[in-house]
Amino acid sequence: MNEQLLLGLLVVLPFLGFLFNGIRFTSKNYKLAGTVASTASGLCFLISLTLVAKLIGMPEGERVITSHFFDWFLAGDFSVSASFLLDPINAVMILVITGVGTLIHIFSIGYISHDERPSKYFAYLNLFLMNMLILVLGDNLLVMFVGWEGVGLCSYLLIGFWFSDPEKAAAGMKAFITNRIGDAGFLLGIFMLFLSFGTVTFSEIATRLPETAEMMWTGPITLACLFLFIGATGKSAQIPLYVWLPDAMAGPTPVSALIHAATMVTAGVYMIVRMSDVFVLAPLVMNVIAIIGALTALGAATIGMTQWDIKKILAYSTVSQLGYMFLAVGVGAFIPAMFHLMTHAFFKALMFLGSGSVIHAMADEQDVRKMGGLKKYMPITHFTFLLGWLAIIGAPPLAGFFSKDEILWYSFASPAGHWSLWVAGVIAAGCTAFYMTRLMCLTFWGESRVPKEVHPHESPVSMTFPLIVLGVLSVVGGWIGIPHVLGAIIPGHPPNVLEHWLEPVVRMLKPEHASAAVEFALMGISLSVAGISAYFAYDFYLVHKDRPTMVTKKLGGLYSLVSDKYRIDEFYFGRIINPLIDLSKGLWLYIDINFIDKMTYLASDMVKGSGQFLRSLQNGNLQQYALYISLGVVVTITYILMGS
Amino acid sequence: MLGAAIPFYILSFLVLFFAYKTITSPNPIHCALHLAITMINLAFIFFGLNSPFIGGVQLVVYAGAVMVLFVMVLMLFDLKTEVRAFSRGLFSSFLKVASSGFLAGILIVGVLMSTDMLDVTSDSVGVGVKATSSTDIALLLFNQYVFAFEVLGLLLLLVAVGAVAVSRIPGGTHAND
Amino acid sequence: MPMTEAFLNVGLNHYLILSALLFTMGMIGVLMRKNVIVILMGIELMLNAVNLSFISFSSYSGNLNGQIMVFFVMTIAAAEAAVGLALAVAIYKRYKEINIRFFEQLRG
Amino acid sequence: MGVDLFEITVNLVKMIFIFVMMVNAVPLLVWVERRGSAFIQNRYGPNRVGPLGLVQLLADAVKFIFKEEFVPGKGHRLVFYLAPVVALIPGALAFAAIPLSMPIELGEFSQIPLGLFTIDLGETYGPYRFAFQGYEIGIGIVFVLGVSSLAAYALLMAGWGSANKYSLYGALRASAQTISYELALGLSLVGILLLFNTFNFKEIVEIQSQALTFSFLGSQMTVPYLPNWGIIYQPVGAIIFFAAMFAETNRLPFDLPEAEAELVAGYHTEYGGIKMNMFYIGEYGHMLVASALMVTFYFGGYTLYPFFTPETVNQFWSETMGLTGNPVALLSSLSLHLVFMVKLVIFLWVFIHVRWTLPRFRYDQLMDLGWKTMLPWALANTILTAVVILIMRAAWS
Amino acid sequence: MLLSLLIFLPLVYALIVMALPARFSRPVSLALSGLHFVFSLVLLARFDVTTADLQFVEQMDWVKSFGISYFVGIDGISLWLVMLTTFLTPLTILGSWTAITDKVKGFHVAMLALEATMIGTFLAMDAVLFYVFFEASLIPMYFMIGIWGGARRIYATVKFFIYTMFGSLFMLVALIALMFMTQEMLGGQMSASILDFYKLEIPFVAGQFLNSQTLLFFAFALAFAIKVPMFPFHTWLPDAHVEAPTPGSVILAGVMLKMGTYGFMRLGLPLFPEAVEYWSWLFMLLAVVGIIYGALVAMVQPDIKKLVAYSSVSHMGYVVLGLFAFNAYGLTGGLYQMLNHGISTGALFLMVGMIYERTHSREISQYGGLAKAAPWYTILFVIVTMSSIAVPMTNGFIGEFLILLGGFEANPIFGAMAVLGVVLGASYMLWMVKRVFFGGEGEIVTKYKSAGLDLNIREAVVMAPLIVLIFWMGIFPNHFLRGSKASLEHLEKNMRTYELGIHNPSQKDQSEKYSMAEERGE
Repeated sequence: MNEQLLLGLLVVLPFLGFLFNGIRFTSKNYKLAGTVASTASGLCFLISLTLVAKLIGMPEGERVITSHFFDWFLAGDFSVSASFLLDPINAVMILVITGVGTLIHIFSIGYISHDERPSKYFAYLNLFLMNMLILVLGDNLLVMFVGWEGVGLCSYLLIGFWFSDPEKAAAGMKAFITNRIGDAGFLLGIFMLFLSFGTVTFSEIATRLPETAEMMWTGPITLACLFLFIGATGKSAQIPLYVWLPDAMAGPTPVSALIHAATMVTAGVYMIVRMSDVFVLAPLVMNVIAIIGALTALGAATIGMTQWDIKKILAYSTVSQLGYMFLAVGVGAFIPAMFHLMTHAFFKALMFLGSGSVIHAMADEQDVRKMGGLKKYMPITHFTFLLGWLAIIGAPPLAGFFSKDEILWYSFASPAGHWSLWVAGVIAAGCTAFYMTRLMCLTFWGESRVPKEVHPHESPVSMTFPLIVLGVLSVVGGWIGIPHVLGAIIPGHPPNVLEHWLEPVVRMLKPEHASAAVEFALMGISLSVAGISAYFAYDFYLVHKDRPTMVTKKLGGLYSLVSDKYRIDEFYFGRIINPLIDLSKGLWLYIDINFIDKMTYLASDMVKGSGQFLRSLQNGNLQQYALYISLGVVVTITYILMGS
Repeated sequence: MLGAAIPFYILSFLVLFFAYKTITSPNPIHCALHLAITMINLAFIFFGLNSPFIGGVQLVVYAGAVMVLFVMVLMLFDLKTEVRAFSRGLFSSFLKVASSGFLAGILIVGVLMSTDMLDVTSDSVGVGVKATSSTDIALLLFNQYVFAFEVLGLLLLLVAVGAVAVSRIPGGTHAND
Repeated sequence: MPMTEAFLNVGLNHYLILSALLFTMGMIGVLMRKNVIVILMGIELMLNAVNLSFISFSSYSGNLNGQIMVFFVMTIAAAEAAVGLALAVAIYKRYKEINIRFFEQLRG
Repeated sequence: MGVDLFEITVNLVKMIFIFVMMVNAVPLLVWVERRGSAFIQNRYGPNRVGPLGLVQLLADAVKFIFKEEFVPGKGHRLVFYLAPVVALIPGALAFAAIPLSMPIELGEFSQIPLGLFTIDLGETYGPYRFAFQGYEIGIGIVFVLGVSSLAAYALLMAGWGSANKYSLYGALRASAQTISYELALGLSLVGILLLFNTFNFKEIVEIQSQALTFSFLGSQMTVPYLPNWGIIYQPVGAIIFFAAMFAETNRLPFDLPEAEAELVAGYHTEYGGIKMNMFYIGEYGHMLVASALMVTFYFGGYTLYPFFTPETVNQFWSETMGLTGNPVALLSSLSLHLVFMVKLVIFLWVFIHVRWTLPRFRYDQLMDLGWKTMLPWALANTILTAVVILIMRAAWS
Repeated sequence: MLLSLLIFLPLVYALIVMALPARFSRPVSLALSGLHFVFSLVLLARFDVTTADLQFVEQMDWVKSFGISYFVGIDGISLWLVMLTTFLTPLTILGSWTAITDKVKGFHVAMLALEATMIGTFLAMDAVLFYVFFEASLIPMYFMIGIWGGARRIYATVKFFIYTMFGSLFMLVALIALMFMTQEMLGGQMSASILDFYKLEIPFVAGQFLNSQTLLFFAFALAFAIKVPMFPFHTWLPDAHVEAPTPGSVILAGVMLKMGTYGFMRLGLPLFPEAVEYWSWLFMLLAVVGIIYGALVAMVQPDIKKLVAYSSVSHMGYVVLGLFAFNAYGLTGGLYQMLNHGISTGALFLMVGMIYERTHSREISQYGGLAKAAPWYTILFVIVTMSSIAVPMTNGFIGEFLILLGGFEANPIFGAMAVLGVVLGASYMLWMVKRVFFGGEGEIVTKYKSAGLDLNIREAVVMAPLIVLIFWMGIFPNHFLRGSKASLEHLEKNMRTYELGIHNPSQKDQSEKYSMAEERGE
């Protein structure tokens, strides 16, 4: 089949699914809706596989499929075409998106079965899929931006899916607006790039890059990258715009898994990787990205340690992991970033789905303090969750181990890296191990704290099947990117397939003097840190249960600060949003009503006043009129006599 | 010379005196009567200016009709002698008198100054005492000024209708018609 | 004796000055009096003063147009008096007085 | 006034004479009226004082003069007193403007022959031309109309000055009536003015002193045995004029202002004595004026073609009687004056006769008659006259 | 004849409606205005997109001694505005089917007369004719607000009228001044033709306010700025919108505001190039202030309609920003945003009107949870909201993107500040959506829920074309942009020496025209 049709179908199929479910959105036939949506998604996955297979079949270095659909819009010399581009970078992405997406679609069938409007839900999911594919497939920044905003829109719709709850609706709104801030940055980035390069198409930017880079002061590029990065912070929940993601957990859990863990939030990473050629020309921005990534990883991880809501913990974990990815791109490790993106998609989707399964079983209870001992009620969930746990804390040889370790290594060794970044990463990894173990202990292990009226049960097959698939992927997903040092010592010398795949298209900053010994040492340190903190968590929450409170008391203010999420939300509300609203009210009351309108009234009053004055002349007193006439006559005659 | 001067001065004096009385008499009826006398005297001045037709018309129209109307209306109103005949306001009164006086002064000065500019003979030429003068007036009126004359006729008709309409307000004498 | 001659030789100027004085009197009447009807009389006085000038000009320049003008003025004066008195009657019916200030009530 | 003392004296005397004549006509007229009314009503009338009661009038005059002077309490003294005086003026002025006979054309003379003896004047006077009237005014008609329109003042002043509602009503009625009928009066005269083409009484009379002459489609028609009187051309105008004159004089059937049944005596109510008498004089003066105007406009004035015209009378005195010079002028004039007086007396009698034979109008009938009957008729008459004259004269030129 | 028919046929329709009994007013005026839209499609089909010249020109003397003529023509700038007018009118008439129950006949007559004057404004190529139509359009709108408006309608309508009139008078003065200038240029014969105005070289001194070009420019700019409305002159708009009946709001926001920006494009920019260049910072500043200010104030409005009205201030700020950026992007975006705003804000007003018709309330605080009671309504509303906040694939995005790009190129600072408006725009619209549609049931929703708050068929029919256009214009903007491309490029490239030629497309080859087939397919 021809590629254009396939690429088109990638978008059209979810759109058809969306239309089908969207038009009958009031239907409660979740099975039909789910089947259609999952079929669309599954077909997409198959198409993606076909396309990737085609890509593999191409000679190395020329692996690119482009497809031009129509000219989108032209104005002056600005022209954008609606066209897609498939190359190794987004090949990974579309596989992840359609693959994980399909699994989540299937999972959702069971999950959403009790809801009022399952059709609507699946419609949104398909719409999201479509937009996500547009995002990753777009061959220029604007098409990408279409998907970029489109996924934001879907995220808004899905977070606010249970809109009757004002908080959930507010969470959706918050997500959209926060994303909008990022999008504004993204737009500015596009402008800067367009004004610098005269085009917004990736390939043309790449071709013009060398000349432009030589000719020009890199200021605009730096600025452009900075703006693009702002866009990325919005979409990918980095400091300072991460605040929407924890709130986004208000949406259905599969949505959290798909959008807020596996796919959408990684769009920022994808974008930076896609633009890596440009970004490497702006080392300053790279440093900023790395620092922001490290801070985010660390900060979110610490918050994660103090949360009690199962989804919130996972959400902060997601933020933290995204921080890792940004740390990676910040130090120029684009391929590890993509690698981590992929593995993270697997295990985080798994954990979210697992938590969804738990929540489903617990009748929508999300507080881990009311769980515990679920292991015996839901063994499959527990087992798959366990795999996810191991993967995320970086237990070898699961997926997370390879990707995370490679990031840490690059952050230490890359020319853009620094040891402090590595330290932050390691501490974050420790925290990750701690809160994830804590989550396992509180949820699945130990004695049950489940309320009497709740009867936890294992989820149906449609839900456990994706869990199992993802569990397997969490285990094996990392094996396509085994680092060279490890590959060298492992039997069979598995190659770093991913790096090999991406290398022709991604320019990575290689460590200048890589030393295997150092790398092993660092790996050991991070592993042991993770292991120790995992043990601590186990000790705290299963063995000595009084210790957490003790530690909490000791930490005091620091603890409450962290458990209050560093009071960032409060800061935003108290210092930015509320003053803005007050300002707006002030503007309305004082500028609009009391100033501009008053000015117009003043003008009219002046007219009125002069009218009043003239009216007092014209007071109906005829004799006064006669006096005016006589005065006029006198003056006129005098003037004439004087003049003659 | 003297024969022309004496009647003029007598009539002038009468005119001015009764004009003065007209504007100062506190009783409106007296005002009206004084005005009537002024008019009659003026009519005689007109006769003296060889304009007997206009003089007669002055008698018929002004003295005989308009002033009778005034007097009638005044008598209908049964007005008493006014306590305050003049409008209030010291400053405006001053202005009024001053402007009037100034105007009179200017007019007189203007008249005296412009004596030489007027293309008139020093003596009354006399358009004609003869009855032909009224014929001449008629010819002028019905030839050169016929349009104005017709318009005036129309105006009078309108005024007649208007005056009746204005005075027939509700509560008037014909309210029950 | 230029002075006496000026007085004895009654000419156009004398009539004009008489007219000016008469006009002024009428004007003072219009300006100062309260009573509407007296004000109307003042107007009549002014009109008469104007008539007098017309007549004297007409007479001294041998031009009949002045008399025609006077004729028109008289007609209009009659009309004006009729309307003015009708208004005065209306005002009187309403207020039992014909102060000029009541004409303020005529404004819309 | 005149070029020398003689002329001035004569003119002044003439004016006074005419005024006195008018004043003295009043007692006579009153007597006639009383006797006439008595005759009509089949009774005697005044018959005790003097022959035929003629001296009654003198007695009345004495009584009037010696009656108590009386001013109503709230009356306006000045106005009250002025009113009767003013009442005299219009009549007197108007009557004085009407030619009572043809002018007396005197040649140069230095002595006055008085039959038996002659007054030698010592210097030569003349020539003079004395109009047989108080004064001669070129546009007599306008003047008379103007002056007689002033009559309303007297009524108003009397009515208002009396501070009596009957008086006021009477005065208002009178002045309204006067003004209303003045329109018809003036309009009815337009026909005459159009016909005779002049404002001048003398010229009007002179035209009327010929045979009936008119042009019709270009040809001049003369009817030798008919006088060229206005009544022949303007019968409708004459009737309207006469009726309007009745109204102007406030006599029956138009005496609403003094309708004794309704208003006591109208504006006379508060008057008595000599003041009342002055009103009478004014009223009869008006009658005189009305009759004189009637005679002048419609009945040939002081001429009576074909018997008494200036030519025939002159001829009679100079040729038949053989006189020459000034006496001819004097006697011709006086004889024509007699003609005038006869005509005048006839009309005065008509006035009196009407008064005692017709009933009074109601006020609305009066107004209807004035505005809805006489005015349209007068208007129609005017228009018709104008059209006819236009047609006739158009053929001329 | 085509353009004259386009202008004056609505008046004929109005006469027809006037002649028929009131019960026929609605269907007849709907049918006739629909017919008129079809008729305007004929114009579109015959329009030649390849040239920037005026087409379908008609010219005849009106007041010869002053050089005033009846001169109409169309080019790429006015094309879409005319189409927008003819498109919105039948929709508004259908939309007001049940909203207007009082004086139905008069309303439809006013509506059709309004259509005529608006089309006339966009087509007039004679300055005096333009002014006449520009002002005449106030009259039906004045009645529309004054008769069928809300409680404070008299205040609002007077404010609206006086504000606009005030500005226009300055324009009139400037216009007369220009006419005198043409007299000098053409050697005695005055001309009010805009084409002759273009040929004028009006003296300009940089840095001074008191020179003829600057003064004339500001006189025109004041008139248009009030009409748009730009920031300090905007306060009539919320009042007018709040008090206007739904169809009045739709037409006011949808078309009438564009008269101001159209005026800038037709007269303001090409006539006074130096002044525009010199003073563009001021207008961009005001535009940016308007964008942000409008958005901020919209955020705190308690009344939905007022919110939408303030959002209009913000959106029209974008248009002005685009125009004064004066590059191809800005101009294209400005023109496009005019259409977008017409459609999306028009749709918003229609929808607000629909719910108001049911609940008689526009207080945001009384709503809540409407999404459950009126799901279809909610969906359409959210789609329109997305268009309004410029989500890609809706029309709003194309316009705003181009404007921001143009603005950014012309002045990065203002461009960047204007981008802030994108965020604020999303904030106020979504906050409103959240408060009205989501959350718990508001009192008014509970009260009227049983009566059925969702759309009926008629309203769905009204909204359908708008929704279709929102996506059509968002996904295939070239179908629309190519109609005005030549004109806009001509305007941008020849700013200093802007002139318009005239040519009659009927002599041209048929294939070069804007054919319907092309529009559908491409």
